[in-house]
Amino acid sequence: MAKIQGLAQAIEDLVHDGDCVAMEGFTHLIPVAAGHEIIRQGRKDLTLVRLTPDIVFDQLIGMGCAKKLVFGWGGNPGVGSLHRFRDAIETGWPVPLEIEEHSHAGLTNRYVAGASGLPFAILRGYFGTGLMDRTETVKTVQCPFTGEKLAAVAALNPDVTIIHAQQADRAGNVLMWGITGVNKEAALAATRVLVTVEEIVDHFEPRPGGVVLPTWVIDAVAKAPAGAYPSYTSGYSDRDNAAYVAWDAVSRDRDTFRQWIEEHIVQGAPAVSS
Amino acid sequence: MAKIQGLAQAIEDLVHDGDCVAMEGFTHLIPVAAGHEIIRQGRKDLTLVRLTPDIVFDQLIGMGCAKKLVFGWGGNPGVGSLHRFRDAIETGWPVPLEIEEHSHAGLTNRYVAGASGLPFAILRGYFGTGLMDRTETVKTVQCPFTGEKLAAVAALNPDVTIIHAQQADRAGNVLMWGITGVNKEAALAATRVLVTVEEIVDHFEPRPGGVVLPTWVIDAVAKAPAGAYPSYTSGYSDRDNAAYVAWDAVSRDRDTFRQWIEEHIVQGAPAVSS
Amino acid sequence: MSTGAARIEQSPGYDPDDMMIVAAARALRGRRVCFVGIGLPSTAANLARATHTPDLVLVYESGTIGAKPTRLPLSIGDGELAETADSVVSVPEIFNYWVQAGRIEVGFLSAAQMDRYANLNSTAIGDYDHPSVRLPGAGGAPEIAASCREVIVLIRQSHRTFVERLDFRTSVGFGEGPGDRARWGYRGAGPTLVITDLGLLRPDPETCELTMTDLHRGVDVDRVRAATPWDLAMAKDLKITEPPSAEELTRLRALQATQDR
Amino acid sequence: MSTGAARIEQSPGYDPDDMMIVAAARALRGRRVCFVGIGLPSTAANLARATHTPDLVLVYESGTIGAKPTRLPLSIGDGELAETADSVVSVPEIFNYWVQAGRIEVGFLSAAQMDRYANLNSTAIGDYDHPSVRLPGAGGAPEIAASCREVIVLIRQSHRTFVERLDFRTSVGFGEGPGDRARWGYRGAGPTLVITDLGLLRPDPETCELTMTDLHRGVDVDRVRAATPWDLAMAKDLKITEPPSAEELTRLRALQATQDR
Repeated sequence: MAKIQGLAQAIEDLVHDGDCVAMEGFTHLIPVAAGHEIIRQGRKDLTLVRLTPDIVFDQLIGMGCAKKLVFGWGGNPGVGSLHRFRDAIETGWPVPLEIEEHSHAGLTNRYVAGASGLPFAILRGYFGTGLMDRTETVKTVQCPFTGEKLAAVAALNPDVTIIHAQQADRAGNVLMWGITGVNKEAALAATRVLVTVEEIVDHFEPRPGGVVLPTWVIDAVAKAPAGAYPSYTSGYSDRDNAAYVAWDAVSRDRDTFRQWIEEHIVQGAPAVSS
Repeated sequence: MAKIQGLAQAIEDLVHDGDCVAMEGFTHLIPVAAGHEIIRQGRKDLTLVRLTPDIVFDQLIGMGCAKKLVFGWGGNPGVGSLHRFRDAIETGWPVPLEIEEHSHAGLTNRYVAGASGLPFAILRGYFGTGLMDRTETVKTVQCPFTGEKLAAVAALNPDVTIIHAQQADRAGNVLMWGITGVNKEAALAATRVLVTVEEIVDHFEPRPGGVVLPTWVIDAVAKAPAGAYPSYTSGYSDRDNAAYVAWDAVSRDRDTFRQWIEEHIVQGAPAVSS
Repeated sequence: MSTGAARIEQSPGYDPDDMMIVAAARALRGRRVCFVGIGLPSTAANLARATHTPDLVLVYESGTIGAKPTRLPLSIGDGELAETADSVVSVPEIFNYWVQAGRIEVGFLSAAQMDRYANLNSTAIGDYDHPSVRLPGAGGAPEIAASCREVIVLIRQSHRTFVERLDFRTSVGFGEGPGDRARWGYRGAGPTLVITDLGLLRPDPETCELTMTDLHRGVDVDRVRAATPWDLAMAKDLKITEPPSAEELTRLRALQATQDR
Repeated sequence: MSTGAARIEQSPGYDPDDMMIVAAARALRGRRVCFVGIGLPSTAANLARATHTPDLVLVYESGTIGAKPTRLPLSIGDGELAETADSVVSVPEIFNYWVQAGRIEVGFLSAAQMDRYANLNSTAIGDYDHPSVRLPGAGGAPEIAASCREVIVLIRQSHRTFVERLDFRTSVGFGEGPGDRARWGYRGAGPTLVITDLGLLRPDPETCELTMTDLHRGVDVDRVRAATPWDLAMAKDLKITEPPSAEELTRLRALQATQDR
């Protein structure tokens, strides 16, 4: 059953140095506030996982929280590069960053296998690409019926998955709607689950497209209004596109970046970028 | 793009002697009216597929439409045996019935593989059961990462899948809600898809739990109000439990059964059993 | 069928089915998540909700998670379940994400035949290709047996149901004994409790063979032995089941009455 | 960025990006289902909807099927897409049931590098372990390349982008030539059209090597050869692309204006 906690306490309880931490959110419901709390608490040696690492991952990487990144596409969506991500890979600053990269379908199916209690999943993909040789969690299986060869990806079971959602009720059940991406699978694959929510309500209204995660598969719920900012939360807030554009300039320079983090995240000023 | 057709025409166009025909509906949205039309049109040598064959499958089997049944659990839910199903397996009446049986999870994953364009799916199951030796679409694969052995089931791609749903719009998009079981997967796995619906509407209202199948994966939509009777269609009609109970007596005796079919299905009297 | 009326004449006010249901409901005390089929298991799980474990999460194979039915459902896909559930998911999701992943604490099974290792037959009596009785088949049983963290079997105890050798093994208990479940890759503990009309059986921790641990009130060892074709292991400290309490029976009758609505 | 204002000074009223978008939109005429990324593909697909193919079904990787955006989305997961879609499904479902199963007729790809068999690199420039430029990576590209029934590549033509040898092969065109796609088990036809700022290329039916089949108006063969590091195959009946029509440009400007809202 989910505990309803403060975000700082929840991160302290659930995220430890060295953990494998998935923070999902496919362009929507991105757990930015939780990422900032991880930076504030100075976690180290994390293996960070996300299909589409964007600004908050750039921040975590730039602050040296991660020793490894498991990902599919790392960019500032609609803007360009992630400069801290690039700096870490290209020059090892501030700490070397090991990478394990997948196609989106491959990493998605790693979560699916993890959520399903299976050791692997199969897909048509990877053959002919350079990813096959670079990624140890991709291998080959043969269909026992047709003899065809298919790609196999190893199950991914993060130590902790963090997602953002619109609402929790007082029992700790969680409701999200809109684009929910791979949030359910990432949560069900994990050993521990933290959900940040915009709001805690007495009762859920049934919603078209609503996805409910029951409290008994969640460890902690923490209220984090605007917790996906500068991304959006359908029904609560819009994407601040200017903040994405502004991040490009902030993140290009190491000192500007550190100063921004100090000011907006460490000092606890509101984590808004413009 | 789905044609909106009369049910008789749709069955004539899409269901041919010898076809593999999946008719799904997990205790809800069962395409009974479509099954009756198949009986009226006298289809033969069908391979019928369903997780939970119930009364309408008993009727199809008893009328000799099927040469083979692929299934998971064949019974009159909440009542007892399917007597025509039993008679066909135990004595070969009216024609011998080949069976291929699975666990629900196994047959479900055959559809999932079919819908995913994969030749097989994997699951934890079958080992230790007698099903493994009796079912050729179950084999073993080894995990290339852990060495574990898992069950593999062959993809199922029916020639045609028939499902029942609440609504279609005039473009042939389909909306269902409530318990949708394996309907989406069965439809997406098939070469051809027929959906019977309670109602054709101008526009869908967004529904909590609503599942939309777009028109471009459907071949035909046919209006069949109360088309799941005596089962239920959430939002339209309740289950007629008395009809399930009554079926037990009707189906025990071959002559009574044939007379009932003649009267209620062949002669086109409303297909109600009590 | 007006069960209440028929049963009230029976001394002491309950019949063997009632005892089985009440014993099953008691076994759910304090449990969190339970996978439910129609019939006795559904009644037992809802009785547990109505008595000591109101927050018990009921998961039905049709995809309804956290169903809170106000009447006993007619089928595992009863509309009442969907309407009262926390979440309704697809059947692939139920099996892959919820059952197989080991999220279900207790699953119920029943069968036509059971052997001493709690392996079950719900497929056929007689030869598979020419059965004397063709049963409904596996359904969700193999996965419940494989992956629920524990399984409770509800079965009447007689020479018809308790057999030396199954005609067909539809779902597994402990196979041929220790180690089989691990070899198959099954993560659930298997049948930790068998509830019959005569008493309760549990697997021996060493041999996995079913051992009679409790007798229902009024049942003696001779009757149990007579109902069992093999030399049934008996616990040294054989307990007596508490008969259904007045409250349990009242709640049970109220539940059963909802089915006649 | 006010694209309209900057471009209007350019004779003849459109720039190479406009030409690429218009050519891509034209290639969607009469198509049914298209998988769309952000940037030129999204603009092209929405231009096709706004002109000749209003019923074109747009599928975005975020799970939105049949999105009908009234403004150009800012990301593939823009709320506008979810709100206007026929159906919003999970990312696992998009990849497994919709892309991999071959339900998408046309998918768009872009890349930093392309070779003569239309294999693409969007991973890294330079050595993989010590790249001079680390690019975003694969994302959905490998599956689009593998399983969409056809792929259209949008890429500028220069010695930087057209390369003899990719630094990394992120997604496949035709591998090393005929037979490779079949050997990998990929069911899509691969890149049937490459749209550049200079013209159109299509794979040779025999060799799979990209062949220049159309030049944009004002581009000559020498310019194309100079932009391509290998001895580029040229179609015998080289065609000239029709420049964007007034209507196409008007609709395109109207679409682009929605992004400034």
